[in-house]
Amino acid sequence: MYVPSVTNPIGDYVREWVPQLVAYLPESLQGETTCSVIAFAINAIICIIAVCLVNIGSAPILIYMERKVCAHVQCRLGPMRLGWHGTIQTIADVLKMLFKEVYSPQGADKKLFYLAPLIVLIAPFMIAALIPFGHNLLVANVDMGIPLIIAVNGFGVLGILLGGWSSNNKYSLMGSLRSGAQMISYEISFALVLLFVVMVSGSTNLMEITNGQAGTVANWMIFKVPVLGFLAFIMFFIASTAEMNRAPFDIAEAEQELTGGYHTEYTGTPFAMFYLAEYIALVTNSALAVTCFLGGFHAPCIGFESVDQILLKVPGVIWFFAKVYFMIWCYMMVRWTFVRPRVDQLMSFEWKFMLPVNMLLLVGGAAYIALSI
Amino acid sequence: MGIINFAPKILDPIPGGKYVVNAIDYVVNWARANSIWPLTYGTSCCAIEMMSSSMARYDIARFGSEVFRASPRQADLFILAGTITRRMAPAIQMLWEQMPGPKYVLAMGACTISGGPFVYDNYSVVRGAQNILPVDVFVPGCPPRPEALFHGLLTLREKILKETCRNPWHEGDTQDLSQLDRYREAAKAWAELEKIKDEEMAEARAKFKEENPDYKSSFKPVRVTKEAFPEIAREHEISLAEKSSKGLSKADMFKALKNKFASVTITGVTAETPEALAEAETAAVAALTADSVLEVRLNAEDYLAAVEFVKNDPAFKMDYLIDVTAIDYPDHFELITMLKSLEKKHQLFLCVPLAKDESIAAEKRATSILAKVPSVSHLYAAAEIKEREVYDMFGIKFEGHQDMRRIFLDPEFEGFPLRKDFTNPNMIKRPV
Amino acid sequence: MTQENISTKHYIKRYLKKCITGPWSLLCGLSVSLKYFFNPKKIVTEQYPENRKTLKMHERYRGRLSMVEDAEGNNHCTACGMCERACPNASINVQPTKNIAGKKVLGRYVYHFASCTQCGLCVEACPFGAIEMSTAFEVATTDVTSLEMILNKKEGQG
Amino acid sequence: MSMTQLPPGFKITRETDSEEFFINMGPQHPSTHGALRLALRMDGETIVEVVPHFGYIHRGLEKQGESMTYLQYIPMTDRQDYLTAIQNNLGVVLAYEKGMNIGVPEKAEYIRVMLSELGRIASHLVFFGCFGGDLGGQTCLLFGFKEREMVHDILEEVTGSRLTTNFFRPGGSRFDVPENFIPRVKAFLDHLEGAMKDYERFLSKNVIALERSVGIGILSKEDAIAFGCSGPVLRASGVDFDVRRANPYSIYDQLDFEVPIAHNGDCHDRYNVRIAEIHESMKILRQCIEKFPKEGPYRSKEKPVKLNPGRYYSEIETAKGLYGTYVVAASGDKPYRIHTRGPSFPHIGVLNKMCQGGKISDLVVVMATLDPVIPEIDR
Repeated sequence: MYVPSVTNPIGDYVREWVPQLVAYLPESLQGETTCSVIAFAINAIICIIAVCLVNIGSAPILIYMERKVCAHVQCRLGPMRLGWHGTIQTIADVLKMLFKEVYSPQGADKKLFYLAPLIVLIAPFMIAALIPFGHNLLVANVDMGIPLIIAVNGFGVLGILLGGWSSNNKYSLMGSLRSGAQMISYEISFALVLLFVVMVSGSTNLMEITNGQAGTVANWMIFKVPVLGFLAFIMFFIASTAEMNRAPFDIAEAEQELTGGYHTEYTGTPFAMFYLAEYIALVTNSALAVTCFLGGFHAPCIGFESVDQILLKVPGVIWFFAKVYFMIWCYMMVRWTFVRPRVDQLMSFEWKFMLPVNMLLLVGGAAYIALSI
Repeated sequence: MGIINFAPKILDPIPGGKYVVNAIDYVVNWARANSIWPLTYGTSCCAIEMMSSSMARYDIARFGSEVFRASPRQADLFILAGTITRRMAPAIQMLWEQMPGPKYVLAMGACTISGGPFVYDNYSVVRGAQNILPVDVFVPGCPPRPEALFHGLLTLREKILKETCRNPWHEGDTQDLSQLDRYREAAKAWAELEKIKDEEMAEARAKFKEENPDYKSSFKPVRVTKEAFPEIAREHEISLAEKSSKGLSKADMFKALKNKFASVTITGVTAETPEALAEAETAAVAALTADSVLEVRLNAEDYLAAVEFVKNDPAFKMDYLIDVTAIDYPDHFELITMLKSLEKKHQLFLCVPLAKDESIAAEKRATSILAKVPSVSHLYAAAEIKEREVYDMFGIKFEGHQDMRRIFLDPEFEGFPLRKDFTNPNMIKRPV
Repeated sequence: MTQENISTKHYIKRYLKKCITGPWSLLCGLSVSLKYFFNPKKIVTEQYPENRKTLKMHERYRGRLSMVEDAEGNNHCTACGMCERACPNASINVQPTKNIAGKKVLGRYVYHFASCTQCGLCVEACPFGAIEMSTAFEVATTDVTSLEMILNKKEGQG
Repeated sequence: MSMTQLPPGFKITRETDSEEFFINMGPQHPSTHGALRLALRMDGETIVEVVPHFGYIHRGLEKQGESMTYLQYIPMTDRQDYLTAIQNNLGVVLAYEKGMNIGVPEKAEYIRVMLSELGRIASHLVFFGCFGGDLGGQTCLLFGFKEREMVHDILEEVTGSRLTTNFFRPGGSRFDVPENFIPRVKAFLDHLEGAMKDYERFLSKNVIALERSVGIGILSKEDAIAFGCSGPVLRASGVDFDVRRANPYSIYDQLDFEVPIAHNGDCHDRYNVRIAEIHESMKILRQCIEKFPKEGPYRSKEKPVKLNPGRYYSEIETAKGLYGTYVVAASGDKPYRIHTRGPSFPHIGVLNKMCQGGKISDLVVVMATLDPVIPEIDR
């Protein structure tokens, strides 16, 4: 019987220990299959916990970070009074939201109304499972990594559409329709940029893509392909911002126009889930950007032996998260600087600018490969 | 309100459960008290101070309250910033009902506490938010400083920290203060006290008078010396107006209008004979100072033609309508149409006396339309909303107006507020 | 909005121009926000409950109304009622009484803080300088009845 | 919904009715700038017709004014256009002075002009903030308010209140300016100069802001005049009309300033005109600082609180536009009728014309550039 296995040191460790534990079981149950099933189950639980920890754990940190970054851009201080410099402010927010009254508006489709925030959460969680956080820290080493990400990413829009439609509110509906149109359009650019990465690195496996960028900074995708790499990175940045519904592309929420878009009618915990999903998507998209363009967990070696020696001593996972948080900071700076385009302008930007440029990128990438061989 | 409120029921029978309940209380209250998300709501001046408090200088984010939610479903605190009018009150109640509990209301500014500047002689303002919502914290001021608002937030925080699972948050009660007249209440209370005091003191006073028959108070109130200021004539303003006046002079304007429309006169000028009248009018126009505006009076029949004339006449070219308003006199209305020429910089006010319709019965007069006048909204687009305002406030109907509806008040509102005979059960007369 | 009628050449020219000026303008904006982000000196926030000690209102600041009193608590009010008449919305009740000599003096000076607009017309009107606008601003309360204040501690002199 | 029976106010009748729906914007909505309700008739994202519903903050000020003394009405004007309350004070005081027939000493005139211009700067900074904020850039909102706080600091020191100033009196002002007024204004101007440079770099050339505002909400010259628009809205449509220039009051005739004009009448022009006006106000303030008389009375001798019977009209240019006060004085110390012509009212009247055929996002931008203050409309 085939049982999928999780390949990382912790997985091996579990596999080693499971036969010893199984020995205590009655004879009739012992055997190869039992061992591998139990080992898989334990590994799976560990993986789920790890993904949840990374995702849900990072959300309060990100919310705090966002509030501080925006405050400092705007010449103010941000949360200050709860904990040192307001560090535990977001914990209070989350707790409060959990204890709020939950109800659905009159005329809402209740099942879908409560299902929507759950659906929104699925996509970022699934992507997180595919990201290699370190040399051995990877939940699922899938060969078809990039296509899977492209496929899963579409899930988010379903949740938003359902949430907006089931709320029985015109503002919500408009918000969700805008968001649907926007995400489906930008999916194309998103996929094309990732295709460029796949083309240049020659693999759809995220681990292999990362390993292809080993070495110095010059080997990172963003610098590996002169100019085109950087351009692709910018394209990815724009497309992923739109995918995440983040400002300046937050026309789905557009507080000034639609008071809150698709989540106008959500209270308490369901609203917290939308909020959470937004920030988890931020982590996963940044992680994807880091994996595809910024060398993943590789240290930013610069070619000098002495410096590189020190840099390499730091574990890869720390480099990875350092890069992820740098990316997140970039997303935040953009969010608090730019104003929001109109819905039709956003569409024409995608179809008239992003798409042609991405096509050219692919052509350029092909030319680069042809020349370099 | 949520599972937390069942905690005492389940945990209390268990030994030591009380401590768990207390711990839960502590955590929940800590979270609620420190994460207060206000609703984006504001109607007038206080809203600007509320905005200021969330801006860089004062930064409400320090309290974790910068998350102003535009949707009531995600808000915890309703900062009532600005006057609440009778027309707005249902909307406010609805907003409050849409907020999920536990929710709190902070009344910011004098208007929401008591009606503020609009307590007396007012027909449209709700006297205090307590009439429609249960209010938790009051922040007096007009408008309160951002710091005062923060003090209100801290006061609210104290209040939240006192909640427990056993005595959880519940919707408070509203109070009917709509007819509360603080001044008269206080005066009445004092008058009663005074009566008692008079009786008690009568003896002592008589005794005192006997003992000190020629008592003179040693107390001399010291008047504050006020700075002396020179008397200044209005020269500068008048010379300024003279210098800047271009276009037609007042006399020319009057002459041209008089030639065209026979009914044109100047307000207050009367004479026996037409010749004397003309002379008196010319004198009155000449007597107008440069900083005043020529206001000619003409009959309602000539009104539309006159407006058309001054708009199209190349010498006048009154292309800009400043305003349309009216005045209510005991026996007639006066409709004032203020016109201006942007090019020639001269102004002209047309004053049309409108006789009140006498055929309407006395008891119905206050609530019915008493006069009619042709509309000028086809000449000046601006007149459309201005005439609606006059209709709403005075009950003067404009014939030929496309959309003659009330503009500021509900369609069901009875009476026309700016008439002198207007009465409303919600009005309290000014006591002083 | 109106449909534009422009030639293809012009359209492409404008498109390319936008491709260059657009990102540049965005970078300009970003440079401003980066400048503010990395410059903590630009922060202007005043931390209210922490800065209570140093927070001083301006001399003319109109907080709530208060009585000018000397060390013994005597006021200068003669119960003339000028402030009452000057008040735009009758927020002041000057309630006179008779003292033992039968002379009219101030009994109670009731101030309805709930409706006061802090315009300062009463202070302007007072001929004896008996009242002033204090600089108190921490006035929030959960009890609305506490907003009806009696300002004078003692009866007026006479 | 059946289109045969349209809700009140809608005028356009159409035969096809399948795609249209109605949306209520307000009375509590983040971008209606207060308690204004806009009933929108939409065709998808496109606006077919806008009907504004006023009166949600109608407080009966004019009725109340009839039972107040002239002096008591001055604080009431603070509550109309609360963004530049100080200018409203000036408007009503100018009308009173006509009726009382008193003049104003020179120093008082300078105080008036300087405080009014500070008020104008504060109001336009709020506009800058709200414009950016309504476009989705929250940071602009905070930038605008940051400098505005400084203006209000100065105003508070001079008048005693941040918003509701109640400062001008017939014949002068309530107080003299404090000693450090001039240095403070000077310091503020120096600071604002640098800050405005940053802010303009932040938003003025931003390609997204340009896309959102250029060619949006066009108001033609003819419409602007016909609908009675004034102030920056009128000037952005190419009409050179500014009360300070056309019909000067106070000492505006002695000051050298330009009236910024734009010709397209779109949202970006209105933005540009207002930003240019901030610079002009700074220019005026600098001139005033130079010419400011150190000595002299700040008000003229107090006159009886009555107006001579008659009708008096004064108009000034506030930050929003033409602010007229019409006082009908009878005997006694209370006006028989007092009427205010606020600049925002006609601006909302023209909203429908500007938004038809635009998107709902355009409506938000148009509202931001009209910069209305709702309590001034409803009074």
